[in-house]
Amino acid sequence: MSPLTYILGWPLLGAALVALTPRNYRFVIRTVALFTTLVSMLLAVKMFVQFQTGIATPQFVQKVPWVESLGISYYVGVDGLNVGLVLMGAIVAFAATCMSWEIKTREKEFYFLLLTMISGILGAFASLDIFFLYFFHELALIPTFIMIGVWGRGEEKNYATFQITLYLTIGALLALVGLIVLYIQSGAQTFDMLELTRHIQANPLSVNAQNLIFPFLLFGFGILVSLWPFHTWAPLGYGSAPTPTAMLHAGVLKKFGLYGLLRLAFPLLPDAAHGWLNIIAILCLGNILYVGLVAIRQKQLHMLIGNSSVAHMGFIFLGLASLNLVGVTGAVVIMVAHGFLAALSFGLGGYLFQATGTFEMKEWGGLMKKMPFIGAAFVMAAMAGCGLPGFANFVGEVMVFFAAWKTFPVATIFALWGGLVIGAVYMLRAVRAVAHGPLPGKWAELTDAGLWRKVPFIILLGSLIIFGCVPRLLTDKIRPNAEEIVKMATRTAAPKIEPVTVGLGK
Amino acid sequence: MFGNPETLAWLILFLPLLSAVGITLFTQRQPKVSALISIGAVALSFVLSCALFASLPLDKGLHEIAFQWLSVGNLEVSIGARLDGLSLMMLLVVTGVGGIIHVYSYGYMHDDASFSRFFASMSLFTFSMLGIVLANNFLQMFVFWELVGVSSYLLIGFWYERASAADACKKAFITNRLGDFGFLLGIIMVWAAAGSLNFAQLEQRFASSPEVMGAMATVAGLLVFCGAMGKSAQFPLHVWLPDAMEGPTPVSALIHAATMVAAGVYMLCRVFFMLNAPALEIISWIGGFTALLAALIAVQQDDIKRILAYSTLSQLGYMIMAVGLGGPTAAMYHLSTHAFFKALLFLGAGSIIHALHHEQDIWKMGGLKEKMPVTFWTFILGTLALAGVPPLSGFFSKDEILAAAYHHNLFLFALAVIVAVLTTFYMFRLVFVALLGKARSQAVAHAHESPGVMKFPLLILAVPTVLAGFWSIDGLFNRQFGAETSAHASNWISQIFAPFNHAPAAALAGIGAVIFGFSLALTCYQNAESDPLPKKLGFLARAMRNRFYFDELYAGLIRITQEFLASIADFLDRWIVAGLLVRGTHGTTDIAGRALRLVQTGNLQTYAFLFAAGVALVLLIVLGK
Amino acid sequence: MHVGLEHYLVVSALLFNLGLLGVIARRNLLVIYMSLELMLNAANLALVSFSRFNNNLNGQVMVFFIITVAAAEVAVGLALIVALYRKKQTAHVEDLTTMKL
Amino acid sequence: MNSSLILEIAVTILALALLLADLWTPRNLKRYLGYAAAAGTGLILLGSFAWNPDPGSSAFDTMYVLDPLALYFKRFFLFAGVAVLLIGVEFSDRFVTGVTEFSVLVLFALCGMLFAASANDFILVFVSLELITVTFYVLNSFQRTRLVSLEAGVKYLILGALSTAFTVYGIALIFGTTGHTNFQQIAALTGNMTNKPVFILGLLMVLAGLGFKIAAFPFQMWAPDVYQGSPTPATAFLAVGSKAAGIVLLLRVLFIAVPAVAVDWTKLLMVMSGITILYGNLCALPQRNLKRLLGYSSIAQAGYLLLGVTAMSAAGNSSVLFYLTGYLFTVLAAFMVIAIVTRGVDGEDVSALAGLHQRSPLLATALTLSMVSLAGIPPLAGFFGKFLLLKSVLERGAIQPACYWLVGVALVGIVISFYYYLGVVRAIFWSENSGSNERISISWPSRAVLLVCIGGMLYLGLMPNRVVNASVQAVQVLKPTSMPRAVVRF
Repeated sequence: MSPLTYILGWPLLGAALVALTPRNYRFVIRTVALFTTLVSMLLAVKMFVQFQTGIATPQFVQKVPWVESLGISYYVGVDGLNVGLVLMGAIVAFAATCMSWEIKTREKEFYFLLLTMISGILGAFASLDIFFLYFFHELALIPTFIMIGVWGRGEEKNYATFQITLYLTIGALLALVGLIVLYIQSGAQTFDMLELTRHIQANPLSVNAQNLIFPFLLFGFGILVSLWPFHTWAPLGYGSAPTPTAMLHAGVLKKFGLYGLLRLAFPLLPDAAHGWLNIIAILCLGNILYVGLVAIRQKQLHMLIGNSSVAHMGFIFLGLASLNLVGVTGAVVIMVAHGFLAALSFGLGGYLFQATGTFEMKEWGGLMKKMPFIGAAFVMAAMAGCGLPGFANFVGEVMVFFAAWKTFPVATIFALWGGLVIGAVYMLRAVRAVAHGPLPGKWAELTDAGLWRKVPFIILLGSLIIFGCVPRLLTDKIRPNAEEIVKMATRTAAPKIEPVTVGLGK
Repeated sequence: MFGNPETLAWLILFLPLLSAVGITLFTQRQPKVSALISIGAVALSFVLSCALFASLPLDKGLHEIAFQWLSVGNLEVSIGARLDGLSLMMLLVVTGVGGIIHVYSYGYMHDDASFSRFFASMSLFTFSMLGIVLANNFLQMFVFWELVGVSSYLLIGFWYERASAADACKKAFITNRLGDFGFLLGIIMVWAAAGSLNFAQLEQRFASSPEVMGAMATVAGLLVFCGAMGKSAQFPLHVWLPDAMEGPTPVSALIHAATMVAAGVYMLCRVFFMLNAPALEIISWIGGFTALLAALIAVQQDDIKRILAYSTLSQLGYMIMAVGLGGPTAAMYHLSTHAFFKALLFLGAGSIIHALHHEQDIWKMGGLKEKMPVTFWTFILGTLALAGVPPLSGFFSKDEILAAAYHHNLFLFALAVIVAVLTTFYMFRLVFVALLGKARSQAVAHAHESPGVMKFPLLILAVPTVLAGFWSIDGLFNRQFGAETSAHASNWISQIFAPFNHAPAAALAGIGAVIFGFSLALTCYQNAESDPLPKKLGFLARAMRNRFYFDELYAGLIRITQEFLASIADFLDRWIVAGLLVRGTHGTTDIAGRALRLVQTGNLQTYAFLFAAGVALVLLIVLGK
Repeated sequence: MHVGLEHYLVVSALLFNLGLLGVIARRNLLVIYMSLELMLNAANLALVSFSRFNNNLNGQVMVFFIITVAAAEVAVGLALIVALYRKKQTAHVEDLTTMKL
Repeated sequence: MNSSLILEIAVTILALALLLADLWTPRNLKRYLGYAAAAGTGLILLGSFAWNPDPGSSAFDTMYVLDPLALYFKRFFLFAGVAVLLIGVEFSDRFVTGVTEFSVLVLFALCGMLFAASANDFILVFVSLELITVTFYVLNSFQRTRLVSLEAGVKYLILGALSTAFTVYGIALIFGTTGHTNFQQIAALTGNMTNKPVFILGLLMVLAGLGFKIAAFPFQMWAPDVYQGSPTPATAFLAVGSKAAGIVLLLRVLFIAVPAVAVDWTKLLMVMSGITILYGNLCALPQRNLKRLLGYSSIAQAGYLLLGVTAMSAAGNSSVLFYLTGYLFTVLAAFMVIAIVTRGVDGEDVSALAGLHQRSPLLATALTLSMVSLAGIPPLAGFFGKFLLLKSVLERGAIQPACYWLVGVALVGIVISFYYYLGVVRAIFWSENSGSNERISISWPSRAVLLVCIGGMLYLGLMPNRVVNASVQAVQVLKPTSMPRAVVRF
């Protein structure tokens, strides 16, 4: 049994236990949830530590045939690309479970959905089988909708639920179609990523086939990652979502799309990908600049954070589009870093909402006075958000900038502007409005977070700073696989023109 | 083990960090302990710097130590320490002046609620500044550059409850970010073209093939200069510095006089090798212009700290101009001396403000000579040094700049002289109004000399203010920049006259400027009740007082560009995409459903008919083709 | 004149369409039901004529099945319609529209 | 008389035995006869697993064949029969008279379905269809005191008869043009029949009849009304049994009788399936009545099933079988829950579900899972079924790019369906509870059915391997291989 199976199995077990516990045993339910996620977090840390750096082949693998006739198998394992993501997912999962104290109604259902979502997320990133990649993602996606719809907040809750469901379902289904067509066209008769990759390297897809598949994957996954202009679901959705859900989705699940693009779209469809690089570069500017500007205008904190998290996706896209070792590595680093950051900022936003019952920034001010810890954490989150050195985001972003310069100089200039200036503007506005300035009288009785409430924030901040100060923890692990990906993606394949025969039935 | 430079350098760098972390995590509740930790850390690193300075034979190559921080493909970044005259001298200045200011703030801030937070931020700042000083590659410099930015953000916003302070720190950070935008872009260009970030390697590349940057050379140089523009508050990014005076006075002394603002100049000297002629030309002009602009504004300010702030600006302009004129030696020389006397002046101002219970308007002071003699005399010394009166340190350093200007560009030389006049004028305006004359407010009546912990720093700083001219700092830098060591006579008598020997015009001009400026100030402000200039100069005076309306201008610019675009984007998101498209889809689907349902009339004959119609339709589809 | 397969088919087609018309046009359930029987018998006629002209008895067999089934259908159907009439005192289709949309 | 008819005979005997037993059973014990019927059918089901006939065996000189496909569907129908009979018992207190007759009728319909499963001749197609249809006339109107039930019965009567008329006439034309009614013999000829309009016309009329059974556009009008009005068990049987019967006959006719024509009809089938999906889902969107909602949803599901048929491939057919199996458990669970929940209340408005999760966790779970499965969400049967269907159509897309558009339509349908399916889930858990709050008691047989259905959904979703293999092996008798091997043409 691979540790990964345990990592994603514990939350599932927790979900089962919660389902069996009577609904009025609140304490038991909470304890079960916290315990299971804690265990899976510790296991993930252990795995990350034991991970052997410098090897491209997946580690901790486990493979169980599932449907032989279609070549589907339960296949988990981590290599440089997803080891960080799994770790990040497990940590954020625990933090999110800690933040779930804010849920007061129907805890049983909530924790059941939360744990299901968590194991779905971890499974999605641990899977090396395309079918299960999708399967787990879907498993995590649906609880998100329900949680937003039921425990969500704000007057636009219903619309937000509708919108996020619409976008994400469409995105997921497009991606699914793309993946199935990829499977069919490859003729490999397997959903095993590595085998599929090997098979396609041996006999590449025809350019036409690639051009057919790539848009499905790009836009399918793109919608999931709130690629501009398919981004409007994100800020409102996160704003309306209960804090733990927002943390998990914005932090972890959202990276699924990028992971898919990086893992499958670029390396397996190189020729098609090259045609799209420029468009991606332009779209990612849409994220960085346009959404950044939108973030500047926001009057409510959750909308600001949501938009900023959308803006950050742009850097990752830019890194992927630059398609060179530095850029891809940087992109993966940002994926991990932004996971912590998004969870952190949504967690803080949720905390402030719980404390004050509003998201209107003009209502706040000088909260630093009353809650020094939360205030400090908020300032740090904001600084990390505008790419301050010492936090993991900086490493990734700077790598992306360096990498993108050679391929897209102009885009890089704009991206720099967006990252260094626009980012700073809205983040500092938030700080100015929330933590600084005179303290309104009505918040006189606010109190700072107690020790237990601090735990999730400390964990997340710690992870951000550790990876920010010792980036090699990540980059050295990522490099070998990033090299592979880049090699495949930049391979100028001599595409075979003679048609691929497709077996209708076997 | 303390013998080898490695450990020393690392200790010097990381001691302040340790103290910052320690204070934040453990001694929040014990302010005194925090203060001692912080002061101890910076003092220790000062001592170690001296040891390092003594132990390293500077004329034998450069010492560089580093460990790899990030290494992916051809992007290799290390955190290292480059030990040469430049960095070592700067180390001494930062830790020395910084240490003194730490001690001073122990007195100045003693009754503040968040004492610990203050010292934590100070330590963090020291750490970041040392990082810049020791940086051996561009990215490390950028990293600590940013950290300096954020620690100054924290310190300016130390009294964050005050809206003005909160706005000031925001403004400072964002303005710096504008500069950093260019800086990082420049770094990326250099890396892309020259393929390395390490200063030593780059220096060799540039030496071996001057055309390595190709067409981008000037652009890259100027972009890198943007960083300096931001940190050293050069026009047009100068607006943040005066507002930064919202921070506690020691902070103003440390960050906005002695060290941080000098980082820009330091950086330019560090990368001097990559600046080509056109770039230098522009740099020198910007420096000169800033110097003049700031000096003019300083003439009409009433807030004692703002006056000093603008004088800092104009002195920085001097240094930048010096770099532009190809005289990094002069720049660094002036930087060092300026660090001493400007820190002295700020601390003096701080002690006055402290005594007058945070009164900063010079027209509400006066008659402090008897009340606080130590402060008064040290302040006078600082003023003289700033004005450049021989044989004080300021005279020599300023003279080197004037000399450089005289040799390269007469117009800038004239400009520099004018600035020198103005400098003397506003400084003595300050002295006459604030210190001399009779008391102008109640506060002055029961003002008294500051406690020892604030007095001694003034006295200590007074020493280098006076004597730094005789320590041949410039010689050190000359060796660094491989320029010919200007003839240095052994005894101090001849050293005084050294300037007159190698650039008489400059020296005389400098002295003339001092005399002229002083006499002007004397005529205008000796026991003046109110400022005579507004009547004399009219609009010009108002423009000066209002800082030539730069803030208003920028506010307007931002409104019509960024804010405008932002509102458009927001509108599109809120109404077109979210509103029209998404809600539209929702609506149409729903309506389609309700409309389609109407077919289900419940009348079975309708159904029967539709059944037959269906058959016909199918028939059409199949046989139709 | 000689009467061929076509004639029979045309007749059966006419019957079928008449029946269909009745189903669609008439309002009374019983009449509609009779029209349906008409359609079935149109089929019967077609089958018989086909087997007669193809000399193939399967058609005849089929016809027997149809007649039997039709009988059963009529039995059930009439019972149903009567039950409905008892309940609602009407046998008109436009009265049967409580379930719609 | 050979042994291949043993299941049909067993079911008939069971039915007759029940009729006899009913004479001597006192009124208050009659519901136990329902249990007996279920038990008997259950035994037959188990027996069918024990019994494995030789694949080629047939009866009535190849009018009736017993191939793996037939066996697959016979077991399918038998399971459906057991569940429906138990739903019927749950429901029996709402019948004025004739609890036993209801079970017996169900058994007769079941018998018809069993015949339909192995029909290999248009005569048997007609007879089995009629057996099903005529019994359903009675089943649908069985609550003869409720007007809606009668109305449903009458509508089904008229429209069913109409469709029969078309089928019969179609068969007549086919017989006339080919001179045969046996599938193999017709298949032997169809090579040169494809361009005969009369033959095609006849085939289309048969198609109309089958389309009526599976409620596919444009023959779907009856479904919502009849589903809503009929007694819940009858609706369940209609949704599962008669739809499946239609599907199996469609498969047999298309791929055994007239494979050549089938290929020409891909476009037609695509249009039908696409519009069916949209129609069903769009109409279901504003629907509040549960059974009517399921009526529309069953239309949509028919569309999805047709997707598999349009694939014209073994993969497609097997995915149809798999999907149908998942659909079986899903729908039966749903109707069982509805039958129990609406026991007290009149009408089946969604609001009746309010607070269900407190009144009975089992019912809540069952209905939630069935809705989630219908929506095609992992880890349940519906997800994997839809996955297989889409996959098969996309494979077809390699030769017929139009399939991509069809898939697009299907995706739109799936997205729309999320709203009303999850809406039901919402009603179960999160609508404020207006109605009664007392716990619902469930008899252990119903409980067993629910558990089996839940188990089935999860089993098909979590370890589909065996069923997939079974369906693949079952559809081998169908001959989509008679088409040219496809080639990518971009």
